[in-house]
Amino acid sequence: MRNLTRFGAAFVVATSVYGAAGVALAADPIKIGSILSVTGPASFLGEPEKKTLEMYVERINKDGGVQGRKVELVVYDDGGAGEKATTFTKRLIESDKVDILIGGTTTGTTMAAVPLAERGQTPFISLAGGVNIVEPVKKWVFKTPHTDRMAAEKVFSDMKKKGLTKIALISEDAGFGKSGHDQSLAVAKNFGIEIVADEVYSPKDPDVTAQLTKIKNAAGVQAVFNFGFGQGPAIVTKNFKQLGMSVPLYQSHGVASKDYIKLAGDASEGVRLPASGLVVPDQLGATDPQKPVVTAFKKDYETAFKSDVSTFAGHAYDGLQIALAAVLRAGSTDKAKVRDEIEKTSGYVGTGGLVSMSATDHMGLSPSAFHMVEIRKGDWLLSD
Amino acid sequence: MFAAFLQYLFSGLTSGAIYALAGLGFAIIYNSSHVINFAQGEFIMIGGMATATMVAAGLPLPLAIALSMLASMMVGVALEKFAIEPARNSDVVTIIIITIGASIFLRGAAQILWDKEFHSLPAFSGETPIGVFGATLMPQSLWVFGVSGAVIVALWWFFNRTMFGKAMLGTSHNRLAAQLVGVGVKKVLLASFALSALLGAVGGVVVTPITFTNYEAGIMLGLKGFSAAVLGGLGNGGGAIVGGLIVGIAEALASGYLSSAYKDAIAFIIILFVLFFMPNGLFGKRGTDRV
Amino acid sequence: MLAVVITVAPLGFSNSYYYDVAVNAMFNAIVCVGLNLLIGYAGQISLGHAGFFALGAYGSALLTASWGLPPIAAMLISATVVGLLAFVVGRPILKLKGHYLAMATLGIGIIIHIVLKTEAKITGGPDGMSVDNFSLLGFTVMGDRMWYWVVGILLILTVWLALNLIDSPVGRALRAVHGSEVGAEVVGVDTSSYKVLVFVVSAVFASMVGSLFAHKNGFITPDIGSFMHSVELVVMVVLGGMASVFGALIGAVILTLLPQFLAVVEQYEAMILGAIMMGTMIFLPKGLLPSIVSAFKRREGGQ
Amino acid sequence: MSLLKVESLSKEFGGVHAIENLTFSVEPGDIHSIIGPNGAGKTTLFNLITGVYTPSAGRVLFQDRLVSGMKPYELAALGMSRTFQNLQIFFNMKAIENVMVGHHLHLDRRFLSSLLRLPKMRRADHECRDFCAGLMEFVGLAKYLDADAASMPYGALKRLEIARALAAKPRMLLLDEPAAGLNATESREIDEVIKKVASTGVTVVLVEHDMKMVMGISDYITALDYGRKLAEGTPAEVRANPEVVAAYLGAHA
Repeated sequence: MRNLTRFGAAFVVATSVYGAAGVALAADPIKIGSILSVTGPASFLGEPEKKTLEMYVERINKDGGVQGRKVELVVYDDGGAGEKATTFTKRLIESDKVDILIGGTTTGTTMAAVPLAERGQTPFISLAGGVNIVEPVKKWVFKTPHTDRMAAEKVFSDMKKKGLTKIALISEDAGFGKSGHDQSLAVAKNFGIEIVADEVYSPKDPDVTAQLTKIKNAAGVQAVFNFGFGQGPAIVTKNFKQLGMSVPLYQSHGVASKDYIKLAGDASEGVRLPASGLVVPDQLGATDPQKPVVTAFKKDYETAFKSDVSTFAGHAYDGLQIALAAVLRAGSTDKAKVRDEIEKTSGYVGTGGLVSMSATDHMGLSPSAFHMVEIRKGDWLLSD
Repeated sequence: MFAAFLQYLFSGLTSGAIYALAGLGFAIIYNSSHVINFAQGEFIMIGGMATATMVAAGLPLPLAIALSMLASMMVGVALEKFAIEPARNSDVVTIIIITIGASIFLRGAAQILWDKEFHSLPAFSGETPIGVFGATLMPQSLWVFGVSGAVIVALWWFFNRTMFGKAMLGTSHNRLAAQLVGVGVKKVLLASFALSALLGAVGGVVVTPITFTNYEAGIMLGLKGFSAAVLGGLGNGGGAIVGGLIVGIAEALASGYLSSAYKDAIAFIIILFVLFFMPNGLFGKRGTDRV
Repeated sequence: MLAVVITVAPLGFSNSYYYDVAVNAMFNAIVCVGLNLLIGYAGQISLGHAGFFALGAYGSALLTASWGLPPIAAMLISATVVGLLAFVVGRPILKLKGHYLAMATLGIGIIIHIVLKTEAKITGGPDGMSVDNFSLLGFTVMGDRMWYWVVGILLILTVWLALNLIDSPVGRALRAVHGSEVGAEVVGVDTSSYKVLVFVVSAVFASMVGSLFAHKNGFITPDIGSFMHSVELVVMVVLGGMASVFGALIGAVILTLLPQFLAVVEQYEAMILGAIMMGTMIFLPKGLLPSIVSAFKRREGGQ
Repeated sequence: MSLLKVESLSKEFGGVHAIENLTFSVEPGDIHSIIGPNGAGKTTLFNLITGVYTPSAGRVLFQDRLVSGMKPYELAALGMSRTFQNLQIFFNMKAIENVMVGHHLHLDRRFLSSLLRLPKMRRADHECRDFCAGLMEFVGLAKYLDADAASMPYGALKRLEIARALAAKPRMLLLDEPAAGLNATESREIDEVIKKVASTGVTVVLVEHDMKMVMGISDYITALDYGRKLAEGTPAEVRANPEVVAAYLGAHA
């Protein structure tokens, strides 16, 4: 039934803000098209992404646009379904004739849109985590968030530092968790880590103590790593505590929002996870170049929407900034030129970290973009 | 080994009791109208979401629960009055589509009225796990069992000991006969929707501390509740409870001993096998067509 | 008439997005015309047909990608396998009635969905897999316009076959199963075989469209086999009109286009869609087309 | 040689005997009536003979062939056809199509021919339609040829079932209360139809409450009570049987 609600659940967001009504514009607006999962299982990622894009487009236009050109934003909701993403991407390219695509909340919807962006020769900045989006490199496709592989590597290096070598994986059997699970398996041995138990759960399972009991009884488990987003990780965390498991629990960057702490409550105490500087702006060093950027973004977001900032909102912000900076440098919205300029993005300080792209790296984030944080007394504590 | 088994069992009982509560709502409406209400999961969602937001806004829990139950009941009554009643004589499939439409409508409304975030409620009796032979159980699970049990008893009393309850059962067996003895079929239908919406809200409140809730929470609960009700035999409240527990326990044992990736599939395979041999579910009435 | 509509419609299409939506609408229409044989004519429900659709799609994707089979062969092999599967599961489950049948078909669909999601090594898991173009005898179907004409012809063919079938001994037997199973049995209709037959036929329809959809879309995820997609298909049939070939077709087209129109109402979209579903079924319980046709007849009769 | 033999037939429903140790036979060409008060087991007997129910014990032979346990559609192929007390009309179809379904066994039933509707098939369908229209006229439904079954009155539907059963070209036709719910004129018309059917050589087995009709047209009668045989014989013999009279008056010996 969910699909029906999303069944093309299309939000054309009429956020196009033309200055005073009726005033003829000097130039055509810069058209940005966006497919986001505003409803469906990934809606709590898609929703902040959409709100962020709208807020900043409005602000940019109020400030006079880019090179005197207004920015026009068209958003469609794919409901998290790859097939809807295909149709809406086609609509954006063919019918709305957008200059740049930003979006693809999930790896699945992004991958569904990739062939169209390539064929339509339209620059496409994805907001999804899957490493396969940019590996192998696709000419027109870029992404802003850290990859799930980076998250796994960050977690494993932290484990290694603490001497934890035999661990258990528990992951959600939907897109994000599944892909994270596969990447974790792939990179574990580079860190000398052995996966001794490997369990999954469905996104809407009310209880996962059965899976955790199996992990608890597996011989020699020194730590547990959970890959997933939504309410699942919070249930894992609560059940973990219920079973009295005492080994360290690691989460992925998928739970880097205050909502997770709220849902899991006291059980989240001591949980460690990789996250961008955005969740701990005050704890960043005074010389950290990210500090002013994330502090400002956090303030903007939280004043505008009265809710805690999420890293997913940050991905959208970064995507928009990178795209508009490329337009500025290219001096036009010629798709090929904009694409080249996005690829030349260098030293951009975003909410996710320092971005320097190249012909072989269409993400441009270094592993240092991730910080290890630990949950202490219901708040994030920077701990690396 | 035994502790692990017991833990799987507890895990299954916790999920199963939640499915059972959802299944009961299907059973009540089916009993008096032979309608399968696919918006049942949304009643549960409304109960959970309304209570969670009211508690977050500072209302005391009991008051929030009472108001949510009232709200859910009103939604149930409105659904019956404006959507089911006018189509009472239509095909089964037509009514199924109406209730699916209603569930989409209610989800859409919930997403506007509230938001898309997950919400929770504090557990009623704290979060200290109870240890039993090396396995643990959360106090909130006991609440779910207790409420399911109490609901069963209350429903039994209502359907067997009160005039109106008996009349509702009578309607399910024979509408004409019920009308003859002066029971308004319309009133019975309305009451069954009100009752199952009320029950849904209660279910939503007790399960939210375990599963959390958001505007889409009703989808999974609706699906599992339907499975529980069909497995137990439609129209049989006790059957829905047993069905829910079987599904929950099957899932937990499957993830414990077989494969957690295929646990849902295994639960469905069990349901299919039961239906192959018992086409009316475990406790469903055998219908003999008179020709 | 259908042929005329299909020929004339593109005049209003200003770019390939319109063709894309039209092709999707026609894909759905073909599945629904097949599904309507089962639901509308034979009176059996299925909440699992998206599973067969997905099996066709993945069958084609896998057979062409890893075995290098030509798409047409992949499509036929997939359809045969799906047909066999439908035959094997159809025997026992079609003994069930009403909501129990709904449950059983739903279970089958969900099991297929879970397998596609879980066997990531083969299917690519929840993130999906990409599929090559469709080609036949060295001729490749590419681009939305070409797909439009190919699928348009297939739709006309499907409608023609469905209309044939309904007005034939087999079709009458199917409708008799809906009317009264025991009534049909005593005049010699082997009702359980006919139920299995129509179940298999509708599953094969879904599978073949799934194959084409995979090639056309170029990318598939397991969600095309989800329970929600099955429900969508049933809603298309019922909303358009059960036991009406053109009703199912219209239902499919409307419910494919509706979201594209509802795109402008932002978050109210789900509420409006739900309200439209409820309203249609309350006021036109037989579905759009049959209700309109009978209203028309009544008016003519009255004058 | 009897056309139908029922031997020691029994059927239990949850410990209650609906039919108990019943034996009788039907001769070819007869109009053979089964009578008895409400609940005597007449309809159950029909359901057992036509394969809708399976017997708990005993057997049924049709044309000297053991048929108990066979499915209704298999029995139809052997030449058995019936109508129902509770109408089993295909309300989703036209009246003539109802009758055409009855002719199902005599048509090309291959899926591909139906799908492609080849000229041969089209011709056969046309002939079938004419044949069925003839049957509808035969039972007096000429004016309902193009009607939707759902729009027809009760009396007409009763006859439609007879036409449908006849379209199967049965050797034996079982009619379950064909006159129930009909007024006197309609009853007489049905009466005529049954006689006409019998005159074409079709054996008729009749369950009916209308004693006037039963006594008027039957060649032979079997009377049941509580699932057992009470009496049998010609109408005159059965009418004179004190047990039958007692059963109908409710005063059991």
